[in-house]
This record gives sequence, structure tokens and C-alpha cells, in this order.
Amino acid sequence: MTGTPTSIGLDTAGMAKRLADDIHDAWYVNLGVGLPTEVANYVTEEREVVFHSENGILGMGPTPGDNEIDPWLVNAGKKPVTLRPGASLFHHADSFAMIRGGHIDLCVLGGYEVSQAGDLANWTTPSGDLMPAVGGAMDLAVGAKRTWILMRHTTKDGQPKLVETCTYPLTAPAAVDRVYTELGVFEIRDGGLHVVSLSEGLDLETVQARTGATLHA
Amino acid sequence: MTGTPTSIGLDTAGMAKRLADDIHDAWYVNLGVGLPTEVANYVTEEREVVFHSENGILGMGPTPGDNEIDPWLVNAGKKPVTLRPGASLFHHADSFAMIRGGHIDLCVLGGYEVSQAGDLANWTTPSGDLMPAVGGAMDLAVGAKRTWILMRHTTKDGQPKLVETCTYPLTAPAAVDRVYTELGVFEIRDGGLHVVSLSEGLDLETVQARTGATLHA
Amino acid sequence: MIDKRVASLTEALEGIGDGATVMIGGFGAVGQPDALVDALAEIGPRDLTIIANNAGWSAETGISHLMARGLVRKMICSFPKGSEVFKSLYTAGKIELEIVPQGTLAERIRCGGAGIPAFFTATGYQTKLSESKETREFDGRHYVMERSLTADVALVEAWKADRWGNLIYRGSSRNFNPIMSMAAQLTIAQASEIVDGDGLEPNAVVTPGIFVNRVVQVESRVDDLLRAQKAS
Amino acid sequence: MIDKRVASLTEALEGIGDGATVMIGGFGAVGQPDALVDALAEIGPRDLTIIANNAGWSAETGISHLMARGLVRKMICSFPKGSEVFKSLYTAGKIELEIVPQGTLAERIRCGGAGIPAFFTATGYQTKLSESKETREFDGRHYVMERSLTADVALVEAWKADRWGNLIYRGSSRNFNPIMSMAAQLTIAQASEIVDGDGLEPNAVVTPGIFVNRVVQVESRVDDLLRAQKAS
Repeated sequence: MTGTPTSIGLDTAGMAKRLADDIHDAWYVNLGVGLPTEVANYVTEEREVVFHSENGILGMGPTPGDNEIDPWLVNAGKKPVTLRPGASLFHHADSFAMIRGGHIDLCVLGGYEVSQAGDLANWTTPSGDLMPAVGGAMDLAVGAKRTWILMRHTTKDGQPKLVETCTYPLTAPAAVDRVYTELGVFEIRDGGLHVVSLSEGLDLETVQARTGATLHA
Repeated sequence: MTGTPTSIGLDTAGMAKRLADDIHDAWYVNLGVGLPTEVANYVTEEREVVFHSENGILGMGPTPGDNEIDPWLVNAGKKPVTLRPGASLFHHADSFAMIRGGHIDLCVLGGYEVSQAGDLANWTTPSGDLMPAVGGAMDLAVGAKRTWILMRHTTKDGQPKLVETCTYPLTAPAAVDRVYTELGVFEIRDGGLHVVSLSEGLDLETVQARTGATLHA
Repeated sequence: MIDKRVASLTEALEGIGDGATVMIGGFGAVGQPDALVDALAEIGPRDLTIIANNAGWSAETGISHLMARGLVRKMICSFPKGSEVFKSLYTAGKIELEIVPQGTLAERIRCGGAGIPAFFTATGYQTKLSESKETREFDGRHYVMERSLTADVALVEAWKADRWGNLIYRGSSRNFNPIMSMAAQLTIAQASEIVDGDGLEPNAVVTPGIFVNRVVQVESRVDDLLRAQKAS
Repeated sequence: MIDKRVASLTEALEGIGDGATVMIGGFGAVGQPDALVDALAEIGPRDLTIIANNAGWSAETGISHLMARGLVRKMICSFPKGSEVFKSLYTAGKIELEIVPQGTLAERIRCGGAGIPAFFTATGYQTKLSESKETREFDGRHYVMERSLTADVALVEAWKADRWGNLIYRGSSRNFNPIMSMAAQLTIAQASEIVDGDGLEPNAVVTPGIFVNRVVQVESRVDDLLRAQKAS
């Protein structure tokens, strides 16, 4: 548990790809705004993973070309998207019925902190943001069948983001199933962090040194 | 308050027509199964009263001719109906959101008993039916903006159905706004029955004699 | 490739065991998945709890057919009148009944699908149907707390479907089908037509495929059923 | 004859007074009734409570425009980030904020329209957003009790409408519009097109006219708005 900045492990594209490889074909998946959105770039169309957007879309396709933009069709990040065959459109209450009702197989969110108990903090800072905003993160974290977090292993100044107990305000308690970082993949079960895999060239000691809770091999 | 059977006042067609005349143009109206359904026959198409059916229709039109029946389109009594211009179709949760949410201007229901406080009993007998069934009556009685009851003034053996206190199991307390019988029209307010109008040729004394609670002129 | 189409009713119904809770769509004959229900009666799982608006009307088909075969332990519905089979079983004490106001039934099912365990409604307050239920006042009005309903299986009827499980309906046949599709672990749809190619138009879809597990094509018999219902 | 069409934005907005609670549809620019909101800013009712997902993005248009004019007392939303106007008012203590998780916001609005005063959700349990709220355990899981939301007025955007007030939407522009239409005393829709004759196809209607009081035709500016949003 040191303050060393990590410049080791995967780049962000590698992180997104690593997570994408674990998504099952035909799953219904909601990708959070930011880095999680990148995951879609590493899921081929043939796999028919169905991407859900909380503003009322199932079956989102890739970003359209400049001449193919439909301004009425945007994702949760308010960016233009396309529809794939088999898509459907619906309103916000139905969209969150899908989320809250446990119909989404997987949501991928960013994180400020994740505790070994699976507590997630990803919506505001301890001091309270100047302007707090929560969006759909709390609904997704408690509602989806699986919540995977895609985030850097440490903060910019090297503090671990995988911790024993969150110091940031919670988004949801005991909600996280897995965490994907540039250093590895970690599963949360029985109140502890279990290593699924470490990124190429890294050993447990190196990763443990950057982690604020005990890693179980 | 006698046991005299009533053969005075309006016939059922007259009762339905009397109530139909009080419906405002452009109201959204749900008509219960049985006699209330007859009310639609006395509302002309030009008035654009929008009839709601709890199984998911707004804008029901008249019964189709034998060659025009669409078997997939039935009313709450499971009888074939038609659609008028401006109609819409929806599912049961949305249909009862309209009802429970106070969007229906008027529901017309039958009644076993109505008390001077507006309590309605119309779904089961004191002994409990051999087979109880409630349908949408409870939702309609509490949800619609106005609940009007269309019923005979007395039972077959001459007992009053407008009473001080219901002896039948309630459908809803304090739910009824008006009662239409063959003898007259009665408004319920401030815990009492107020005469709106009496059917032609009848005086208050005659109607009071067939009523189980005090009528206010 | 996502392909929720199955070739037969038997395949569609695979895995429904004794003691299952089964939601069955329809309002009377319209929107009732008659072929699925009749095939389920042939398969014969026992001690079923059925959640539906009605209890059927004929021992030959649908929910009453299941009952006539002795497969139903409990009925949760709003309006069981019209079923002679149910009536005789009920009066003989051979079947349980939970009567639910129709709008409360619809909302309990929707909430079951939407992850809401309980809600409040004014419907049923101070009636026999809320006698054992918690009540509460909000802003001067009285409400009953109702629990949501979920099921192991939902059997639904659609007009058209596609291989992703998207469904659209005809006429008044939506009724309970879209909300039941949301509320079950396993949702099985019979559809008159399964469209090929790119599937249904996204803006026209009423039940998104996320709620549907299996789709089987069968000709709708609603014409016949309505005739039978009329005759009965 | 039922005819909910009105000729101008001013006529459409008639009767919105100081202190009104106003729901505004849209998710960002898409489905936002921009013309109605900007015309409301011109009319200038004060002390408004606005219920919307976002707080706008530009002082020139939409919700931020209302705020820039000093008309908004309180904002109930899930994601006010992106509005500089809101940020400066909020940090200066000149506007109240109630942050609501997006799905809870949607369900509170739907329940408001559906006559359900309160419901339970697991969302927000053990977070700052439920600190003052009642919690309850059902079947071993913990939930927060949430109250429904209603409004004096809902401003919504549709793609097509008819004289009965039926609405359909384009792309992802349904978002909060159908549920807000249900939850207000007075629902006012701007639509790109109002169809004549027999109206919209009954099976295609998303918002039935029963929920809509007035319809006004205006060209949608979503292209422009998205460009502006991108540039800002």
C-alpha cells in the first residue's frame, strides 16, 4: 500500500478489451458513461451482445458516420448512436424497470472506490461535489444482475481505489461483483477481493502493494 | 320505507338515457358491465365522449355488425367492439394507471347498495358469494374523478338499495357521487342524499317511501 | 446469434415443474396463450399456482382445462366467474383462491417485473380484500400496502414476434401480456407470426425481447375460442 | 368535437402561474420541448419548481434559460452537471436542489400519474440520498420508501400528435415525456407534426390523449440544439 503512481499494466484500450472478452454473447449490457462506453468497441457485432441505454434503447449499435447521424437517437452520454436489428425503444420508467427489475445481465460502471465488501462509491466526493449529480448509477449498481467496475487501480496521486472500507459516499452497498483495472481482474465474494487474473508481467506482490485491501490469490 | 315493488318510474332504457344526458361532451368515461354499458347507446358520436375499457382501449365505438367483428377487439364484458377515430390501445397496467391516477372523468357502475355517505357495495353478498369476483370495480370506484351508480331503486322484493349504512360488503367507502335509478337522480354530498331530479310524475314522498335514508330536497 | 425461436410447444414449455407459479396472459380469450396452456395441460405439472385475470370458461381449453386435469392448487385472479370447472372445485374446497382487484393485480405484476417489492393504493381500502393488509395515510388519504407478484413462468400471446423475442400485439390483446412478460423468470410467448430479417420495427415494439425467453409460432385460435365462449 | 390543438405557444402555455411545479421532458436536448420552455421563459412566471432529468446546458435555451432569468426556485433532477447557469446559482445558494437517482425519478413520476403515493426501491439504500427516508426489509432485502411526484404542468415534446392529444415519439425522445404526461394536472405537448383525419394509428400511440390537454405544432430544433450542445 504505497503512494507510487502506476504506469504499469494495461492501457485503457487494453482494460476495455479485457472486460469485453468476459462478456457473454447475447447478454443485455448497460455501459456507463466514460471509459465503460469504450467496451462496446471490443464486442463484435456477431456476438449479438445487446447494449441497453437508460434513456430508452435496447440494441444500440456503433457511433454513426457524420452523414448518418439521427439527432433524435442518442445514448446515455447524449452522443449519437445507431440501432442494430432487433432493437427496441421505450420510455424511462420502462427502461428502469429493466434495470431495477434485474433484467440487465451486466452493467459496467466507473468507480472512485470499491471496498472488499463490494461497496461502490462513484458518484460524489467526501466533501460533496460543488454540484452533485447521480444519474442512473445507483439504480444500475443495485439492479443489474452483475455490476462490474472498470477503473484505474489507483488515483492520480497513487492512492489505492480498492479499499477495505470506502471513504467516499456510497453509490450502493455490496453491489460490485468484479473490478477490472489496468493491473488485473478481481472478483468480490465472501467479503473479500479474489484475484481472477493479473495483467501480463505483473505478480501478486506488485499489485497487492497498490491495493488497499487484502487480495486473495 | 316499504316492501312495495316499484313498477313506477323509468324503464331501463330511460334510466340509461337519463344518465347519458348528464355526461359532458369530450369526457373520458368507463362504463361497467351490464346496464351501465347501455349508456353508450344514448351518447351520439358527435359528442365525442371517449369510452375507456379497462382491458386496454380508449375510444371504443359501437358494437360491430356480424361481418365486421374483429375477434381481437373486445370490451370489459368480453363482447366485440369497434374503434373510433382518435382511439388508442395499451396494456393493463397503463389502463389502470388511467383509472387509479384520476384521469377517467366518470365511471358508471351498478350497485347492490349505496349509503348516504357514498359507500358503495356492488361486488359480493353478505354471505360471501359461492364464488366471489371483483374485476375492476374497486379500482374504478376509488380512482375515477366521478363515480355514478346506475341501478334499480329497490331490490326485486322491494327493499331499498339507497340506505343509511351498507349491509353488503363494501366495494369502496365514500366513493359515490351520484345515483341514477328509475325514480330519480340523487347526489351524495355532506354525508347525505340530495335529490337532483325525480322521474316524471313522481313526488318526493313516493320516492322517500322506497328509500332507506333521508332524501334532501 | 440470438434466436429465441423454438420449433414446438413441447420445447417451448420445457422445464416447468410441479409447484410452479405460472402467469397466464389474456382477458378472457383475447390475448390468452391457448396453445401453450393446452400443451402445458398435456405435460401435466402438478400443484400449480396460476396468476391470471380470469379462470377460463371451458373444461376443454385454457386455464379451466388445467384445473379440470387437477393440476392447479391455487388461483390468483380478479374475476373467476364464468368457469364452471373452477366453481365446482372451489365450492368443494379443492382449490385455493386469492381475489385481487383487477388494477391491483396489474400493478402487483408490473412492480414484480420492475423490482418494486411493495406499493400503496387506495383500491380496496376498508373492504374485505384488505382486511389483513397494512394501511397508511398519505396527505390525508388512506391506502393499502400491496406486495408485488412474480412467477416462475409467464405464458403470453403476441401477434408478431422476432428472433430477439420482441413482441407486438393486436387489438385489445395486450392486456396482461406485456406486464407478465416482465415479471417471470421464464417468459414463453406464442405468436401468430414470427418475422424474419431485421425483426420488428424498434418504435413499434411493445414488449422488448429482454423480457422474453422463448417464442413459438402457432396460429391463433381466438376466433374459435370466442365462438366456443359465446356458445358456453 | 375534441380538439386539443392550439395555435400558438402563448396560448399553449396559458395559465401557468408563479410558484408552479413544472415537469419538463427530455434527456439532454432530445425530447426536450425547447420551444415551449423558451416561450415560458418569455412569459416569466416566478418561483418555479422544475422536475426534469437535467438542468439544461445553455443560458440561451431550455431549462438553463429559465434559470438565467431567475424564474426557478428549486430543481428536482438526477443530473444537473453540464449547466453553468445552474452551477453558479447553486454555488451562490440561489437555487434549491433535490438530487434523485434517475430510475427513482422516473418511477416517482410514473407513480404520480398512476395514483400510487409511495413505493419501495433498493436504489439509494445506505446512501446520502436516502438519509432522511424510511427504509424497510422485504424478504431479506433492504429498500427505501419513495414518494410519488406530481406537477401542475408538464411540458413535453412529441414527434407526431393528433387533435385528440395522442402522441408518438421519434428515436430516443420518449424518455421522460410519456410518464410526465401522466403526472401533471395540465399537460402541454409540442409536436413536429399534427396529423389530420382519423388521427394516429391506435396501436402505435405511445401517450394516449387522455393524458394530454393541449398540442401545439412547432418545428423541432433538436438538430440545432445538439449542435449548440456540442459546441458548448
